[in-house]
Amino acid sequence: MTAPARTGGDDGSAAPAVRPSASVDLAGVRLPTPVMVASGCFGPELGHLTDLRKLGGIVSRSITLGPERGVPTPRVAETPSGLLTGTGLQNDGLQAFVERELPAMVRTRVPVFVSVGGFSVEEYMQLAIGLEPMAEALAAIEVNACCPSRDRDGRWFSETPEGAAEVVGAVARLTHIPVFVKLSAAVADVAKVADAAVRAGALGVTITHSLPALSVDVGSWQARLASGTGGLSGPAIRPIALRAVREVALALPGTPILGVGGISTGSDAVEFLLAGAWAVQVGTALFTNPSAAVEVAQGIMRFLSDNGLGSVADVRGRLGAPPVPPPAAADAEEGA
Amino acid sequence: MTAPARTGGDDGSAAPAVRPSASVDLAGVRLPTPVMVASGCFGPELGHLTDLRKLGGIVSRSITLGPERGVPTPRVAETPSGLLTGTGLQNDGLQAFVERELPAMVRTRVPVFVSVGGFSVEEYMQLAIGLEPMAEALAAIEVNACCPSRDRDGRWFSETPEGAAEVVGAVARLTHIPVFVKLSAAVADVAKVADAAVRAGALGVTITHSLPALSVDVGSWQARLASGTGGLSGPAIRPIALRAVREVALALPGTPILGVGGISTGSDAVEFLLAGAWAVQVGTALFTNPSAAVEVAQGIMRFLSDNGLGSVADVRGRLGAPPVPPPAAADAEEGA
Amino acid sequence: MIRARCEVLSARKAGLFLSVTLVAPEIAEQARPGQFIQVAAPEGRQAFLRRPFFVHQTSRRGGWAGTLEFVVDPENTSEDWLAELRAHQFLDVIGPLGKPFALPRKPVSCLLVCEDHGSAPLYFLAEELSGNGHRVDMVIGGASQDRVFKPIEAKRLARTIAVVTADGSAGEKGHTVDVLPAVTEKCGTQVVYAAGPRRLLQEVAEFCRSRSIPAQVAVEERMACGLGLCWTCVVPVARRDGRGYDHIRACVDGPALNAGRILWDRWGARGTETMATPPEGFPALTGWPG
Amino acid sequence: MIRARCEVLSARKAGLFLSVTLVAPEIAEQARPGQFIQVAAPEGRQAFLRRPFFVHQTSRRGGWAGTLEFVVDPENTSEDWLAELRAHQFLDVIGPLGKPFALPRKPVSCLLVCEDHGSAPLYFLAEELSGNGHRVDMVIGGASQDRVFKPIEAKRLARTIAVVTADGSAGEKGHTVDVLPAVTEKCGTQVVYAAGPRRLLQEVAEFCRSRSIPAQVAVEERMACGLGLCWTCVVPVARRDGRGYDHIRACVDGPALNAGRILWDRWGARGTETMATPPEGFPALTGWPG
Ligand SMILES: Cc1cc2nc3c(=O)[nH]c(=O)nc-3n(C[C@H](O)[C@H](O)[C@H](O)COP(=O)(O)OP(=O)(O)OC[C@H]3O[C@@H](n4cnc5c(N)ncnc54)[C@H](O)[C@@H]3O)c2cc1C
Ligand SMILES: Cc1cc2nc3c(=O)[nH]c(=O)nc-3n(C[C@H](O)[C@H](O)[C@H](O)COP(=O)(O)OP(=O)(O)OC[C@H]3O[C@@H](n4cnc5c(N)ncnc54)[C@H](O)[C@@H]3O)c2cc1C
Ligand SMILES: Cc1cc2nc3c(=O)[nH]c(=O)nc-3n(C[C@H](O)[C@H](O)[C@H](O)COP(=O)(O)O)c2cc1C
Ligand SMILES: Cc1cc2nc3c(=O)[nH]c(=O)nc-3n(C[C@H](O)[C@H](O)[C@H](O)COP(=O)(O)O)c2cc1C
Ligand code: FES
Ligand code: FES
Repeated sequence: MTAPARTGGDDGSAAPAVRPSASVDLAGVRLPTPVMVASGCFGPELGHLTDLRKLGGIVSRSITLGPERGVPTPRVAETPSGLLTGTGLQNDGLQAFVERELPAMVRTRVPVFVSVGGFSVEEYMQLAIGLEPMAEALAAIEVNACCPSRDRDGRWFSETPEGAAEVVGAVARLTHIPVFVKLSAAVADVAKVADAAVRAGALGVTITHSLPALSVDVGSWQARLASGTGGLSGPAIRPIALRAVREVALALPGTPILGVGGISTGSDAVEFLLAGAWAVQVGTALFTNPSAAVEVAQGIMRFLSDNGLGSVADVRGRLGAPPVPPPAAADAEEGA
Repeated sequence: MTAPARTGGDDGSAAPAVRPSASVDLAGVRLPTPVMVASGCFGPELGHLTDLRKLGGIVSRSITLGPERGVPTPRVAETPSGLLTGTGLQNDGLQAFVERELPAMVRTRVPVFVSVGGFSVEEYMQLAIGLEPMAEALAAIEVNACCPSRDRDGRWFSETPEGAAEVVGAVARLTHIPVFVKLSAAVADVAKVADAAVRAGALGVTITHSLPALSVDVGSWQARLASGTGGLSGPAIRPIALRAVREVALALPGTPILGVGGISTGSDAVEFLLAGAWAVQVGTALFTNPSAAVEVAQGIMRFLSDNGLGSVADVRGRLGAPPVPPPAAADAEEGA
Repeated sequence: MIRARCEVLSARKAGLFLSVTLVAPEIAEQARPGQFIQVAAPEGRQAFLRRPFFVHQTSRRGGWAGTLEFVVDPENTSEDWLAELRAHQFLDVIGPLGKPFALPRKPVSCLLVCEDHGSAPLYFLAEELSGNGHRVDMVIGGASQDRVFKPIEAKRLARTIAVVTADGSAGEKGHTVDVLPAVTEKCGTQVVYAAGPRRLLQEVAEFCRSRSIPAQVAVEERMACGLGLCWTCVVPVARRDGRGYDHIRACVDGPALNAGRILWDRWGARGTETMATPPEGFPALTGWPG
Repeated sequence: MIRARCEVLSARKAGLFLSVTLVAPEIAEQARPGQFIQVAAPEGRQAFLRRPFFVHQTSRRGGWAGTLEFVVDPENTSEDWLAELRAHQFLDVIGPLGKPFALPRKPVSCLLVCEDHGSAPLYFLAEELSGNGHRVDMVIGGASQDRVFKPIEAKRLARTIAVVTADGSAGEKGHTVDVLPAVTEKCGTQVVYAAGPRRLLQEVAEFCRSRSIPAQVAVEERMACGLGLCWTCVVPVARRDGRGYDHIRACVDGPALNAGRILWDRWGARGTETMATPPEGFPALTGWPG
């Protein structure tokens, strides 16, 4: 067990000489702050209520090759501390995205990850090829492996190591853009899936997608969502997401992990960093607090300076490591 | 799509002639009401605050072969709409259970399921043998397959179809007592695991155990539970549990399913019945409302009579089937 | 679109409804009829989403300057805190949101049809329309007298009003749409605006289509954000070229929509996957007077 | 053990604390010093567990008959509803719960040591002990004057009281245990009761062990149910035969425990798995006067 790294000079003083650095280096992909907007939760409308330039990055909603109209409504239901949604991947397809949605994202000047989704490996390949001309504008591709596979009876690629490896490999082989993979915590052994995805070419791992869930309206005997099953997000899933991040971090110490699931405060985010995330994404929280992502980043910075730490990397994965001891104690320890 | 069964005579009248029946037949195991107390959540103390004779059944906490002292505290943390616990299977072992705990349960005169847990297949076998003399007193054994397996690197038996089949088979081969298996929704394909358990001899399936989860205290950099990871229960996990029940119900239509996870009202329970549960269990809700199990049963009965149904079996799995039409409409339909 | 911490100036009963006045100068300044606000739930609630409410009234001048009023239907919510709103508490509010009703540019005879809390945006609209010199008539429905929102105020705002209740406890007994043929005839209605339950909107839309009267409706759909981010609040509308349809967002592209563009039978229909797509050549009214 | 819907008769500030009086005749009738109640959270909160509070006082006679008082430390909770309790609201309460302090049967000199909300059960105990003819002295600690609960009332209940604050804003400046040698000497203390933070309880236990004074402490551990169902609230105590230890439930087997039985270093210690088990032959005080 190593003591947490300290800044502020060799004398072991806990007070940092400089403001902690907000930027994060994800094995080459630099984020200005450790807090991105999660896939499916960004729209340029957010710019009316928060300063988009203060975001650590933006993940687009998942883009498919052709347009998807999505499922009928109701597309949303509330569950205890959770949000159940099923939109059916509504989007206008790759071409429309590149022409009409991407420019506004790029204009924010923060790193843009394009999330891609498909129903077959072939589609992921086409998406990789189609995005290649945009390489300059993109920080990364986030392969949304939580999509129903036509060849797997509609089961998600991300459910098995093989499925995840297949779609990640398909994209990674065809692009020069760094590839992240978006996985689901709703598997028995998420570290195994993550490991397979990394071996197939993923630079980093985003966990977790919303979790498969169901809510029923006992008045009508119907599922509350038109899609039947939906994805559960929000504070309810935070402890599940956190545990998944921890599992992956322990198994893949060198792999950048983007933690996501129910984060709405700086303290929530620090839980993920301590568990091993390199940075975090905020989704559902933006729906009630449009400046959540910016506030989460501020909260992380406050945590760093309160603890005399120089950067997010000094917290990463240090669950169980004691906080920086006060200077006197530290000196005593060093003397021993 | 068949219309929901109706009672009250051949004339299609929706008003039931008789009070709906509360009892449930789980392929031979009869429960007086469809609401049991979940494993780990019963104590005779409950009898001070609710009428134990009105319970549909009691599942004991998971009993191990020898005594387990469990983990240190903190053993509990609150998360948004969830309860995170890690007790480390504390119990005094099979012999002490039979001598000191079981008698009070049996005295309630409601069906008693003994939950058994172990760290190796051998231990499950010993437990089955040890319980055989009590066969008269027990309605069923609930094999808690969500236990860390020594031979599987500490991973739960319930994580794979093979693991679940192994422990269920070990018990089922050695006992005449009906065997249920307690599974976790925290797998990619719970229906597959359930199917394997049923093939190995389980009469029915209980879903879900609490879900593996983590919560971190950012003040101390420690996990909130001494056990590190814990089990998440309570309302937060209800939509996840419900979806798991639905998956198993669709895959195994003839298998009794006990739905559990975040149920605290009659309406919550009806969601599970509609999704395919044959009966339900209530755990965490008892901690705040000790009469929750009895009230949930009353709520189910009210639902049945409001809908003119004769028994729980008339709701089971009928998600999406329209409610009983009003008499006039029913007549018109029958005329067509 | 502004986010503000707003004091509740008053919360008064109006029939079964609760009429809430906020101190919200910037939002009030911008709000147009048909727009809504998103009200945050108190901290720590299991149901954590904001709740959308139509702007009912704004005061930009006089003693109430800088205030904004919205109307809560306590029977339509299971959240206690909404029904228990009280003066002097503070609410976290975002608004104004969404597309307001389009106003006719030349003077026309407008009929406003509402039920329940649908009155909220339409009274605001009535004020605006009369102020602009349009003739305004109103049809106000509800299950019973106490679910008819402030009929006295309606009388002040409109040339004529017709009240319809399901149980006959106020005005005529029957369905709201039943009176439309007579009222539109009598008032020489040229455009219709409607707000209220989806059933009412659809009935109004069908009536207007049959009479070729342009209509706008304020749609409601379950919203996770109300801001345009989540794409949960979609309504199926015919493409302007008449070929196929799109899912557009009630919170950004609506609430006020041209009634003729909405594919009512497809909206929220289960099992629509099996319906023929796209439904070509639906009969839309594309014109809007003025 | 009763569950009741209880009206809050009053909720008054006492220093930083909130003193809450409930109308709870049946619970008040049964409650003994050291027992606690479980107060339900309002519906729909994300943090849905009940909160445990020691019974501070009960009135079985007179104008306040049938009431029960408990004390909330608002600095110890992140739940607003606790700090905002008000007269006339209703609370869902279960109680009395747990094992009360054992009382000496023959007259002895008792010292009661508390900090923070630990005063709540000990004032109740003081009343009971004095009523039974025991000598009662008290040591009351806290971070500062406003965290010393009702010292005036303590004066009424005890022969002598010593107040100790960390910042010296009331009574002596220092640690609560610092005064124990002098006080026990002066008062001829024969038994000690303590309630408050775990650190205090451990320090008192160690002091008493060193002086061979029997001590009981009211332990607190995080509780999911408070009813004996969940086994989350355990405390490691030495077996009575001195061989090994057990995890017993603070909510059923406590809160009042023989201080000598508790394995303080093991209680809540992380990584205890690697400690030698069981720790044989620990020095326990098994006797209890009377
Ligand atoms: C644009 C818009 C404007 C609205 N304006 C008003 C208004 O001025 N006054 C008013 O009383 N209500 C208005 N509503 C509806 C109001 O927001 C909901 O009734 C309120 O959110 C109740 O929420 P709940 O979760 O407590 O209801 P629940 O207890 O969850 O449900 C109660 C009922 O409300 C409906 N409902 C719940 N949430 C929504 C939602 N997000 N969208 C649509 N229907 C919902 C449900 O279908 C159900 O019938 C408006 C809704 C929208 C979309
Ligand atoms: C038997 C017993 C009697 C108690 N009597 C009183 C009393 O008379 N007056 C009073 O003010 N408080 C009392 N407490 C503590 C009180 O119940 C908690 O402070 C209160 O529940 C705060 O809960 P919270 O979740 O809002 O706190 P949080 O905001 O979650 O935590 C705030 C602090 O409270 C502590 N805490 C939270 N929950 C518990 C718990 N269940 N058990 C122990 N510590 C906890 C945490 O360690 C933390 O330091 C008692 C606790 C127990 C176990
Ligand atoms: C409305 C909505 C839409 C989403 N769309 C996508 C998507 O298109 N692709 C994706 O990978 N994740 C999508 N997600 C999942 C989120 O990116 C995120 O993983 C999940 O919601 C958990 O984080 P949260 O609790 O912060 O929202 C969506 C979530 C929501 C709520
Ligand atoms: C304190 C506690 C102890 C539990 N102990 C056991 C156990 O011993 N064996 C078991 O199979 N499940 C155990 N469970 C899981 C519950 O039986 C149940 O599956 C889970 O809590 C979900 O249901 P709920 O949300 O109604 O509590 C325990 C749950 C809790 C909260
Ligand atoms: S409610 Fe989120 S986009 Fe409309
Ligand atoms: S708190 Fe549940 S057993 Fe003590």
